Amino acid sequence: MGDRVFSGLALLAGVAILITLAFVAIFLSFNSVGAVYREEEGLILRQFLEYAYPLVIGTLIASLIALVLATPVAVGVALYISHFSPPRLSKSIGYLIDLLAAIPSVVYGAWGMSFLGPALVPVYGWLHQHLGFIPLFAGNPSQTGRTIFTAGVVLGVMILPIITSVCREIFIQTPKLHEEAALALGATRWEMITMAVFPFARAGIISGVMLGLGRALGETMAVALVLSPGLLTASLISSGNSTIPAEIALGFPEAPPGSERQAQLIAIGLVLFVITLIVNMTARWIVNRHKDFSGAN
Amino acid sequence: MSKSITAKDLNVYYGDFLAVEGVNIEIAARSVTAFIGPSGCGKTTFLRSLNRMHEVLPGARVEGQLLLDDDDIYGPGVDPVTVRSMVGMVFQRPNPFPTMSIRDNVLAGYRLNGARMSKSQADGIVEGALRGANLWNEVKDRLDKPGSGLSGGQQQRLCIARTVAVKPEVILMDEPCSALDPISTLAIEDLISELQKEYTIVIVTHNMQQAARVSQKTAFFNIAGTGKPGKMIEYAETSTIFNNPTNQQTERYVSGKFG
Amino acid sequence: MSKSITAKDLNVYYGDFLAVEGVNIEIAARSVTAFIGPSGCGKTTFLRSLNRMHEVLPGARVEGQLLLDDDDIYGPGVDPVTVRSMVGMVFQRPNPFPTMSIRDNVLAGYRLNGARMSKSQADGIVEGALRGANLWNEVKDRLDKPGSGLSGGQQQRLCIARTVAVKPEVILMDEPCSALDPISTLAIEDLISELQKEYTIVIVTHNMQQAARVSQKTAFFNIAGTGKPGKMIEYAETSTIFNNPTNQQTERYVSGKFG
Amino acid sequence: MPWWTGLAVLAVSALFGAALSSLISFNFALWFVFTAVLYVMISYAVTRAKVNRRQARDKMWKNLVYLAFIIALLPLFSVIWSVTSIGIPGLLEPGFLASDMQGIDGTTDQRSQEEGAPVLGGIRHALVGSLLITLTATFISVPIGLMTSIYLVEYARGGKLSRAITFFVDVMTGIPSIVAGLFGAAAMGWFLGVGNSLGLPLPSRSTMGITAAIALSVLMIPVVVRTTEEMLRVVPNELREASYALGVRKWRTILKVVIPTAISGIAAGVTLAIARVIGETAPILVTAGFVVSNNWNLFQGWMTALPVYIFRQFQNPTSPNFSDPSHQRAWAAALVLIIIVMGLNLTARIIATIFAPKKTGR
Amino acid sequence: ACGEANNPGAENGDGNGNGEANGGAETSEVQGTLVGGGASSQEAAMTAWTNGFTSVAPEAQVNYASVGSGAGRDGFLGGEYDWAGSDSAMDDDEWEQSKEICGPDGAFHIPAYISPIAVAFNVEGIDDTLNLDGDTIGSIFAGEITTWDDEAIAEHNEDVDLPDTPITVVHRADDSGTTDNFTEYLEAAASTWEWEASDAWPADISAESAQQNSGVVDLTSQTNGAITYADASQIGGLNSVAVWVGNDYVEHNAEAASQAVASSTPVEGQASNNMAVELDRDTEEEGAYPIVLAAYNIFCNEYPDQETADLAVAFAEYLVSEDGQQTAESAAGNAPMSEDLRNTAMDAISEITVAE
Ligand SMILES: Nc1ncnc2c1ncn2[C@@H]1O[C@H](COP(=O)(O)OP(=O)(O)OP(=O)(O)O)[C@@H](O)[C@H]1O
Ligand SMILES: Nc1ncnc2c1ncn2[C@@H]1O[C@H](COP(=O)(O)OP(=O)(O)OP(=O)(O)O)[C@@H](O)[C@H]1O
Ligand SMILES: [Mg+2]
Ligand SMILES: [Mg+2]
Ligand SMILES: O=P([O-])([O-])[O-]
Repeated sequence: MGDRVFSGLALLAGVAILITLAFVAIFLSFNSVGAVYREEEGLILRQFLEYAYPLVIGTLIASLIALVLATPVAVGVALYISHFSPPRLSKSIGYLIDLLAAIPSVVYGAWGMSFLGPALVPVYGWLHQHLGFIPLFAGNPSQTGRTIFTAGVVLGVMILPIITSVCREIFIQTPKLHEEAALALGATRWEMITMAVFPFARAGIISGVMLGLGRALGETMAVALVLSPGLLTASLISSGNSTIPAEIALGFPEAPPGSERQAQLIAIGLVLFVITLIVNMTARWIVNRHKDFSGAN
Repeated sequence: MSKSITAKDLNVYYGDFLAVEGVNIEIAARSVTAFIGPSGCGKTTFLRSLNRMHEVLPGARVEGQLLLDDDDIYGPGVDPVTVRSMVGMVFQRPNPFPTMSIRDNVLAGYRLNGARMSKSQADGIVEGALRGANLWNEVKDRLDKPGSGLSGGQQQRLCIARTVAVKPEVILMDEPCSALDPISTLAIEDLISELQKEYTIVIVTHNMQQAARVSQKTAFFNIAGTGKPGKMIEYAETSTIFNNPTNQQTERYVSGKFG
Repeated sequence: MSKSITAKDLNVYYGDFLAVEGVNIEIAARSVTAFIGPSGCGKTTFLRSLNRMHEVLPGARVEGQLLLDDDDIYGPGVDPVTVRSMVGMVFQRPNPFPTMSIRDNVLAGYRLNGARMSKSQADGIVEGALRGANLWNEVKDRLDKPGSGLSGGQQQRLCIARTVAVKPEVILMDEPCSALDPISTLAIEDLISELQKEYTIVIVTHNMQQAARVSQKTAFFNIAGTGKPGKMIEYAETSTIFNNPTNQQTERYVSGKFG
Repeated sequence: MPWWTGLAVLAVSALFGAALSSLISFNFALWFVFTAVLYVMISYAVTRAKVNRRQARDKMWKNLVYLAFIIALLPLFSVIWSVTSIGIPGLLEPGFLASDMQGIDGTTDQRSQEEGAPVLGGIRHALVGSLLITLTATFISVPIGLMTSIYLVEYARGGKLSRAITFFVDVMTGIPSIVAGLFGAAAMGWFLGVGNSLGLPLPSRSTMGITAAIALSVLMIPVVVRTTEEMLRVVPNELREASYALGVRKWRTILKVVIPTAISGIAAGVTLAIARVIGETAPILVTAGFVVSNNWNLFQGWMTALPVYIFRQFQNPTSPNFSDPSHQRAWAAALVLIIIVMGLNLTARIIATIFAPKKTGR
Repeated sequence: ACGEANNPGAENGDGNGNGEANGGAETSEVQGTLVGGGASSQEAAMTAWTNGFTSVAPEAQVNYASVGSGAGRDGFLGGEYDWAGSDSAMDDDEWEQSKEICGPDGAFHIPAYISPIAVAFNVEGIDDTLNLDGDTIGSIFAGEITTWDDEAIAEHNEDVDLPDTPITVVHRADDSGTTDNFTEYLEAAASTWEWEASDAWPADISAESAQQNSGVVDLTSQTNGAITYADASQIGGLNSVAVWVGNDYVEHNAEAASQAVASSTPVEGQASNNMAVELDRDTEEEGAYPIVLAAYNIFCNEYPDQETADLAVAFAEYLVSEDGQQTAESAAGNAPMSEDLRNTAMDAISEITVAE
């Protein structure tokens, strides 16, 4: 009886999520019709795509910068806490890093805008001067630091504690048995980590990274505050580019009710949805490929 | 190859708790030494201090001297990694790497040396080690399957194969056969006699017959009560320990034996 | 209390892999039955099918009939939980609950089911069970410490105490002593003889002396080769199996015995 | 190698780092970067020469791990510094926590900035709003999220439904917060419309605390599911089996064995989820509105949350030309918000240490 | 930091004293809560209004969420808000839609918040106003003039020593009524400006941007060589441009701004009491400052119940009252409505009724 109720509740919770999501999808699709269809002109898909693709790329660039910067640091920090720090201190150190997660995005936005951006201006100048031949550092170096790279760094700082926290929990769970097996074979600490800890934590690391990526893709306020949105450009050091959530947040308040602009903004919300979908599918696929060898046996 | 082990006044601690006290022992190279004694007397603890695995646990530490031939492995500047690659270990519970295939499990330690090897060389090592551990026939068709899919006994034999594959100088075994059936046990015991020709072997066992069968010398450990430290009571030729022990505690313990 | 067990044409599968085939066995109430056989022959698998623990693994299933007295425990509408509370189990590897103290581990069978009891009642159960498992003296001063701080042998005895504490009708033991020293083993064996007066006991063991000492009847399992299903080869009085087996395989296996 | 090798290498790296950085133009950031890079490289080279390649690699990775940790601390200290340096004076203004913004307008702030009068106004209403909304969102999301991950880990055996749930939970993590807000408002509006047309005694307007809580739940649930799922999965099967073997029902096993074993991870996940939403601005603004006075009722009237308060004070200062008081209030409110999340975090940790598996022995 | 609340207007909470602070003005009996939302441009003024209103009507409370003009109108049309604040007037479709909630006459606009938009800059070495004409402003914002010592600028400022600092254009990152009004001016007055007026800055001009007026002003203040446009009340210490109108350079000022609204063409075709206007950007009138923003407050002509109607009337009347306009001016620095405009507004408000 208890079992029935409990498993029923568990199932219900899962289904509730599906239903909510279905409603979100319906809400998004229903309200974005205006972006791709106009009564006079019929389908205007092309026009919409021209509007959407720079935003898609901008979103991906920002998230990619964030991931590339945050993942190695986060895994390093998690390892530091789980395997390198003095055991007595590891809890407090973990807490210190969690503080980063405690900082709301508005504050990150304010920090990125008033501190980080200006601090990066000379760096951009330097990069442009010495590496300007690489398209990434071409263009006019920003005088305000409000670039997609700054946004990426802020996002990186924001997702760092998320990835760290997930990785740390998993690293700590690595069975002592396996760690000792590696050590007893004469492995150094690092070799033990590659032999026992990483394989065990693989799925967890990917999971944490995806969680961070989800956050980075969907982060609104911080990006809106630190970026000078503009045209799509390959340059990371000049103003330009924009991300989907920032575009929505910046555009929605003034979008007239029922207008094409409003529909357009909701439609790119839907596009972001699809991007997350694809990103996550890829992650699942990577995790599942090695299911047989999962650490939880 | 193969080295002797000498412990001088070795105390082993878990934080403040003294688990094993004042062990003095000399283990000859190319011999098999058995540790026996009741549960909790510190056999595992002492064994783990022989290849510095003990210090892996937080707060765990060792006092005294432990010489491998003439080098104090606890001396200043000695790298535990070097110690452990010379002193291999098989654990009480089988612990194959769950994310590796059977083949990779066997090669795990060997690969650490970074030596490049051809596939056929690797195959040779894998087959040799698995045959030695009497596991080859059971797993030869599924070398690429995960090691965790094996039964307990099979897993333990896999772990033995893995340790042997590295060819250390000393092999420590903590109740390596406690999860094995007699046939596998026999094979392992044969393997031990085989290895003995080249390596120094220390084995913890609860099976006194096993101790009698495989070892030349036996150390008996005992503990006076909970919270008290374990001590080495007697260390002598195996036949002496079992047939003619000097110490009364040893006498009482071995005469409680079965069969 | 205490029930007999009858298996009729029992096949046990892991997904598509038939691990144990066609077992027919009758185990009398208030008796000790030993399962012996080489590693990987399916002793653990079959044992786990006796209290429907087998089906906990994904894809695992059982065909055939298994009667507890006269009730088919695999019959439609039978609740595996009821089965398991009647048929207790001690595992090959000690697995105390890491979140619980020693005391709570012993009481787990009650506590986890939400049973209410007075402190003195609980104390009684804890002491009784721990004494029975020969662990009381070692842990009586640290009942509130976590169970995972004990040595391997101590942990296993804790698990036995935990199972015994809920007073099931049948107790299944999967190599319960493989991590125990002889003194503890002796205590457990005594306990088994004690429990036998009231309970039906099935024990998997690699130690044939142990089988001979504790069991009235013995079942010998064997396996023809990797990938083949394990089968019950012979089932008879323990003395018959060890001294005068009918089957040649059994003969070969038990004569390879030691000591 | 002698014990002082590390120090020597550090000194050498710092020296050369200083030299190199002054080649470009000396500043501390550059110096730090050069020193770190040199330290990692030189100690690798030294260990490799004196000991062996494997130890050198071990050393290098160890240094990199330490470096990662230091790098992670930099933005932390930087952010904390910017928040506290302005926030603490704001927090120390008398009545900051006890008052709301009722009666504060541009002239009040002008007086503060020009005449040095104390900065009036506070965050009581926002504090109340944030706590109510976030707690409600937590009460909605944690059971749903936890139960879902229990379904996924303990009950579903890789069926279609479970795969669909996992997949869509992943998708859900990517909903931008503003979209969640719009959805929350639309959904509540629809629900109230239907309810009112059926004659149910429901409020007529959807802008209220509970709507914000629902919108936040949309953001929170996937975080809870993903983290707790991961934590439940690493609970060893041995423990579940031990419990089943004692005749314990599955749901009790889950509640009493699996969850307690995973509790520290779950607590961390929930904290993460709370931290994720307690700082949200956009979805709360469109669902709960923005007021200057206190409101305890989640089901009636508007509410302000701390991030909304911070954002408005920051972006639209109460007095556009005398924005210092507003900025001070904003940073002080940010500081309060951080302290709250830290407090939650600490609570989660205490819970975790009380119930966590005792990790002694092998 | 804990302890007593420090709010100056704490009396509203406990409902004791009233309008004293207001110099004994009449108090109103209306009660209840009026909610509205929309344009952020009038947020500072609205804060002052909602506070001031409590001293006029102690039993009443007014909430305003500055969610943006579009979202404000959306909420108003969806029945979520009792009134909306908006930088631009409803189009005819929206007005038709407003009949659903506002009865047959729909909703009407009151331009209660009027403010000039300043063209503000931060250039080291220029400490005073600069003179510019529409064409030059257009070229600067289009990115065609890139340094401050450009001839086109020098032409208008013969006695200023212009540095060769590069020009950084800073515009609003968010869609905004301010942008809409500014680009309307450029479209009308600058031949060099080839884009249509819109809430969003033209996507193909690459420049710096920030959110809200405070954002662009802060960014401009931090960046040497930056120029931006922002609500004149919010530019703080920045210098601003005097714009060539007719035959002289005109600095932004309050009177000129409200005059611009009063003298512009009313929008036809909506409710009879509608006050939405079409601002005259290319005016040649002497002393007029053409870059003006008027934020409307949109009310219903018909409210469903007496209480809301009374509240709406009382609040709207307070907004346009002399007292209300002054309160806003002192708190937000905007331009008060002219006398005429206020009277027209009072008449319009008096037409608010209650549905049968
Ligand atoms: N990690 C640990 N922390 C603290 N005490 C421990 C730890 N591991 C073991 N002990 C204690 O140290 C003592 C010796 O334990 P050890 O495991 O060495 O015994 P053993 O002789 O190997 O027993 P067994 O035969 O059961 O394996 C025991 O009292 C045990 O409780
Ligand atoms: N979870 C599993 N999935 C698939 N096959 C399994 C699983 N567990 C065991 N097997 C296989 O089933 C067969 C029987 O295994 P079982 O563990 O029952 O052997 P056993 O007789 O208990 O061996 P041991 O004495 O080593 O414990 C073996 O071939 C084993 O590889
Ligand atoms: Mg041991
Ligand atoms: Mg078995
Ligand atoms: O009033 P705005 O903030 O949209 O310019």
